[in-house]
Amino acid sequence: MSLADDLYRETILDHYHHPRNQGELVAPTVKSEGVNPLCGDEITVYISVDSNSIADIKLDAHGCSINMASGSMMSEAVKGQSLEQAVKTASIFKNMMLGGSQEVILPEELEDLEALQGVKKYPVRIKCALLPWNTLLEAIEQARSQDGASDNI
Amino acid sequence: MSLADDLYRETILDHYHHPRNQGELVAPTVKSEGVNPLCGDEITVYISVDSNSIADIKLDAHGCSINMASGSMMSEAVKGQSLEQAVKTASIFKNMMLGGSQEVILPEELEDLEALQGVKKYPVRIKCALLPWNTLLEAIEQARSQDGASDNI
Amino acid sequence: MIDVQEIRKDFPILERQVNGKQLIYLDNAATSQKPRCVIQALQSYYEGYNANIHRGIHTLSEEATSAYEGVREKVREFIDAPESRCVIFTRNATEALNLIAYSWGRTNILPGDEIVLSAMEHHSNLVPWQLLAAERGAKLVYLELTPDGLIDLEQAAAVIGPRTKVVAVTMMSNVLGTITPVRELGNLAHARGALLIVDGAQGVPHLKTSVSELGCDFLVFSCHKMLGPTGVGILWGRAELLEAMPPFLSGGDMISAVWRDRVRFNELPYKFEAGTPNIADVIATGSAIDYLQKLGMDNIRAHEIDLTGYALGRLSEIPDATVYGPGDATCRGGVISFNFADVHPHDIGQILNDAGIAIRAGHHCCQPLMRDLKVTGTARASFYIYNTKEEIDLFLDALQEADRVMGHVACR
Amino acid sequence: MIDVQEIRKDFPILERQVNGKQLIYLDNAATSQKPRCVIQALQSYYEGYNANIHRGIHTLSEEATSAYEGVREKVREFIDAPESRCVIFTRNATEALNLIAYSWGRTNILPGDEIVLSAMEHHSNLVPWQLLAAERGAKLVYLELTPDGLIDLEQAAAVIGPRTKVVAVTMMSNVLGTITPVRELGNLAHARGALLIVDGAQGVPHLKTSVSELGCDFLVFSCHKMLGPTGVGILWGRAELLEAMPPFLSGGDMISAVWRDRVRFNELPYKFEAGTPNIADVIATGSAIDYLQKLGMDNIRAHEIDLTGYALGRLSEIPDATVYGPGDATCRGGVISFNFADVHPHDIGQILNDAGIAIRAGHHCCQPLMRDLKVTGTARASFYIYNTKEEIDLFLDALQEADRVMGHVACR
Ligand SMILES: Cc1ncc(COP(=O)(O)O)c(C=O)c1O
Ligand SMILES: Cc1ncc(COP(=O)(O)O)c(C=O)c1O
Repeated sequence: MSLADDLYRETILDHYHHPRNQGELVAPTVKSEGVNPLCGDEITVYISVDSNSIADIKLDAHGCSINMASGSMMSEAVKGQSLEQAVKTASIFKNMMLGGSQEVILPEELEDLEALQGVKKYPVRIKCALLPWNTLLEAIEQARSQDGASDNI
Repeated sequence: MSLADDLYRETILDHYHHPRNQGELVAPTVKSEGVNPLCGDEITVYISVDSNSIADIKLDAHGCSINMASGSMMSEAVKGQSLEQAVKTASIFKNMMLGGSQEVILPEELEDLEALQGVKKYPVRIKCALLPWNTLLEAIEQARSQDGASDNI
Repeated sequence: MIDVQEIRKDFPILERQVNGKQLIYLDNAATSQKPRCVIQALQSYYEGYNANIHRGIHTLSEEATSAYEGVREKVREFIDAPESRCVIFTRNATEALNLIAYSWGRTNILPGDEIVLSAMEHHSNLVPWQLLAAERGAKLVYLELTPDGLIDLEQAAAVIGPRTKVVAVTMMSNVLGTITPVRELGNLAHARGALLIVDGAQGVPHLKTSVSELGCDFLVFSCHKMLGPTGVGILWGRAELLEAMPPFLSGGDMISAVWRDRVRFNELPYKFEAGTPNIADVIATGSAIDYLQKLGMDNIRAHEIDLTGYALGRLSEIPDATVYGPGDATCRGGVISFNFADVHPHDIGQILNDAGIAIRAGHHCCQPLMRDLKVTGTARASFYIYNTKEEIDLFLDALQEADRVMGHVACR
Repeated sequence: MIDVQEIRKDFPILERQVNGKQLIYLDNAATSQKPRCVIQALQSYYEGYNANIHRGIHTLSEEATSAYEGVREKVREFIDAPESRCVIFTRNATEALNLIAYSWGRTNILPGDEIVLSAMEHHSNLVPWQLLAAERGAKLVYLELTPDGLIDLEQAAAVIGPRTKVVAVTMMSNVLGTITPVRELGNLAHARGALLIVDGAQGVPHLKTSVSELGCDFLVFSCHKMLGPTGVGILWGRAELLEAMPPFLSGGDMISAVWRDRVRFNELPYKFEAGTPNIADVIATGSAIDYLQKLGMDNIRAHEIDLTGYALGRLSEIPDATVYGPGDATCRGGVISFNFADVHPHDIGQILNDAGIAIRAGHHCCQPLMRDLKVTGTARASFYIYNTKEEIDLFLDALQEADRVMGHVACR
C-alpha cells in the first residue's frame, strides 16, 4: 500500500466522491463560515436546532478530499445529536486528530471517522480535517447564545 | 616598529599635541561645519577670504588624532593659498588617501601630509583624515557662491 | 546553455531523499535552493569575521563592513543601476514594497489619486496599496488580463489616466508565469506623470534585469528566490525619489546626529537601513549573485524556456489537465499553474510529495486572481537552473498516479 | 559557574588571529560571536530542508514550518511568556520598536500625550518616538540619571504623570551597563494607566528574563546579540494589545482573505509577519537559545559579574582612566565604557586592535547620553560567556601601550 493509498482510504474517497448533506438549509437556526487561510478552502455549515438538538445540517463546502470527507462524515455523525452530544463528538474527533500517533478506536457510531487517522501523519492536512468541525463548534456556540441558553455549556 | 607606531608617526603626534590654527575667527568670510556620523567627531572650519585667497583659517576641532592632525596640517598648507590652489591641494591630498597603497611623494610644501599615508591601511580612519578637507571644500564653495564668483571654478 | 548536471553537484539538498525517493524540487517560485558557495559564505563569515558593521574600528568590523558594502555594489551591477547608494537592503520584497508605500506613498498619495495594479499581483504588491488607499481616500484600479493571461495593453492605456499617481506591477506572475510588458506600462505611466514600481520577486531571479532598460522608478526583489539566503530583500529606487523620501524605520545607523528632541538623518543608503542589518545573509547574497552571473542570466533564461516549453507540451497531452497562463514559453517564465480533473490541488500536492516531488498548491498569495480564474487554488510547478526534463517526466507520471489514487475522479 | 575553556571550544572564530595576535573579542554589546551549533543549524537547514513555510504541503515545507514554529515556542519559554502566539519575529530590535511605534503608537498617541524615555536610550528606542511625537504633537519626557549612572527613581515618580501614555526604557544600558529598575518603572507607569515598553537588546542576552516578573507590556530584543545569527529580532507583547493593534507590514502570509478592494487579516502571530520570514536564521536562533539555556542564564550572569567586577577593579588602579556607569558589578552588566587620559576613543580602539583586541569606540548610538556625559564618545569593552580574566589583563596591558604610542598624552 503506497503512502497515498493509506491516506486516501476507501471510506474517505467514498465520502469525497459522494459527500453527504451537501447544500443549504433554507431557514437554518444558524449558519457559520470557516476558511483555511493557508489554502483558501471555504466551508459554510448550516444547522437547524430543535429542542437543543441538531434537527438538520447541511454543508456548502469547497475543499480538498480530506476537508470534504471530514465534513461529510461529520454531518452524518452529528445529525440528530443534542448540541451537548455534538460538542462531545467534536472533541472526541479533535482529540484523535491532535493526539499522539497511535491508532485510536472510536465508538461504533463514529467508526467511519477512524479512516481520517491517516491524516495525522501530515500536519498541514490536519487543519483540512478540522475545518468543518471548528466551523460546526462555532455554529453551536452561536445557536446557544441566540437561545440565551449559554448556561447549558 | 609596531603597527601603531607606523600609523602614529611623529609628525602626526606633534600636530595632534600642538594643533596649529585652532580657535575661531571673529568675522570669517564663511564658516562650515562637518561631522563624522560614524564616531560623532565634529569640526568647524572658519576662513576669511581676501582677493580670492585664504587670508586666514581657524579650526574648532574635536576629534581623534588623525582628524586633528590632518586638520592642523591642512590649515598650514592652505593658509595664504588662492582658493583655486587650495582646492588643488585638497585634491592632491584626497587622491593620496583614496588612491592605491603605494607611498606617494608630495611636493615639498605638503611634505608633512605624507605622514598621514599610514592611515591608508585603515579604511575607517581615512574618513577621519578627510573630514577637515571636505569641510574646507564646502567652505570654499560657500565663499565662492557668496562672492558670485562661482564662474571661477 | 548551462550544464545542469554540473550545477546539480553544487546543491547539496538535491541529494536528499523524500519518502524514499530522490527529491524533485519544483517549488522554486516559493523559494530556491542554495548552492554550496552560499552556505559556505555564511560559515566563513561566522567563523572568520562576524562583527557589527559601519561603526567598528577593529579588524573584524572592517572586514564585515567591506564585505557587506561590496554586495551593494554587486547588486548595483546585477540590476544595471547607476549608483550603489540607491540599493537598500530590506528583509524581503514585501518589506521593500511596504517601505515604498509608507515612505513615498504617505507623502505623495492624496485623496482621489489612483493607484494602478494588475489583476495578477501577489498580496505583497496589493495589500500595502489597499491600506494606503483606504488611509488616503485614494482608489485602486486594476489592469485586466487577456484570456491567455497577458496584460491587456489596450485596457491599460485606457485606465492609466490623469489621476494615476503610480502603477505597481509584477515583472513576472508567480501564478501564470506571464512576463509583464514593463517598458510599455512605464511609458503609459510616465506620460501621465505617474511612477512605475516593479515587483521583481519573480522576474529578477530568472530574467536579465536592467533598471534603465525597464524604465522603472522603483524595483524590489527577494534574494531567497535567487539562490540567496532567507532574510534579504532589495529595494532600488531613483536617487531623486529616495533622497526626497522621509525615512521609514528609524533608529541606529540611519542618523547622522541625534539630540533629545531632534535628529538629522544619514545620507543614502543608510537613511533607509535602521538597526543592525542582516549582515551575514547580505554577504552570502553576494555569493548567490556571483553564481548567477557566472552562469549568465541569458543562459538561465534559455534553459528555463526549454524546460517550460517541454512541460507545457507534455501537459497539453493530458486531457484532464487545465494549464493557466500564456501557452508560449518565450513570453512566460517557468512557473506552471494547473488543475487536474477534479482533484483538489492540495490532494495533487500530497500525492506528488509521496513520490518525492515538491510542488505548491493553493492560492499562491493571489486570491483576487484565483477568483478571476474561478478556482479556489491551483497546483503549481516552478523551475530553476537545476531542474531537468527527466524531472518533468517523473512529475507528470506522478500526476497520472494522482488520478488512480483519487479513484479516477477525472472520469466521474 | 560555567566552564569558559569548554565554551571557547564551541566558538570557531576565537581561534582567529588578528595582526598576528590571538583575537580577544570584547565587542559583545555590538554583536556576539556564534557557537558551532548555530552555524551548523544554518547549514543543516540549507542542505537538508530549505523551503518556504506555512503554505507548503510537501515534506521540506512541513519540516521547515515545524522547525520555525518550534522556535517561537522556545522563545516563549526563554522569556517566560504565557503564549507563543504573542512572539513575533522581526529583523532586529530596531524593527520591533518601530512596529510598536507605528502600529500601537499611531493608533494610541494623541496630541499632548507624553512619551517617557530614559536619558540613556539607544537611538533605536529614541528616534522612533521622536518621529511619532512630532507627527502626533506629543511630547518626549526624559528620566534622568543619578551621578553614578542609575535611573533616578524620585525624578521618575515626578515625571511619570497623568499625561504619560507610555514609558519606554532599556533593560540594560549599552553604554553604562546600568540595569534599569524595570519593575518599579512599570508600577509607576501602570499606576498612571501608561504602558511599559522594555528594550531588552542588551538585557535579554545577559539576564534571566521573565516578562511577567518584569511586568512589561512589550519586550523587544535582537538575537544577534545572544549567539544567534544576524537578521532576527523578537517582539513580545500582551495578547490584548497585539490583538487590538492594526498590522504594520502587509502582504503575503499576514492575511486570511484578500479581495481586490478589501482584506481580512490573519490571526496572531501571523498578522505581524508579512512576506517570507527569515526562516533559516529563526531556526538557528533556536539553537542559540538551547545553548544559552544549557549554560543557564543565572550562571552566565554570575560569570559576567565576576568579569565585570574584576575589570572595574583593575581599571580603578589606572589613574588616567575614567569609567562611566555604576561602580558595583552586581547592579550593572558587563559593558564598560571608559576614556583614558586625553587619548581619543578612536585611537584607543585602533591601538588595541593592533594587539588583536576588539573593542568599540564612539557614541554607541547614544548621542544624547554622550552630551550629558560631556564627551564626544567613549571606548567600550563588553563581555560575554567566552571572555576570561586573562583577556581582561591583556586588554589593560594594551591600554597602557596606547599611552606610550600616543606620546604619553596622559602626562602632558
Ligand atoms: C540598548 C539597545 N537597544 C537597541 C539596539 C538595537 O539593536 P539592533 O541594531 O539589533 O536593532 C541595541 C543594539 O545596538 C542596543 O544596545
Ligand atoms: C510576485 C511576488 N511578489 C512578491 C513576493 C513576496 O516575496 P517575499 O515573500 O520574499 O517578500 C513574491 C513571493 O512569494 C512573489 O512571487
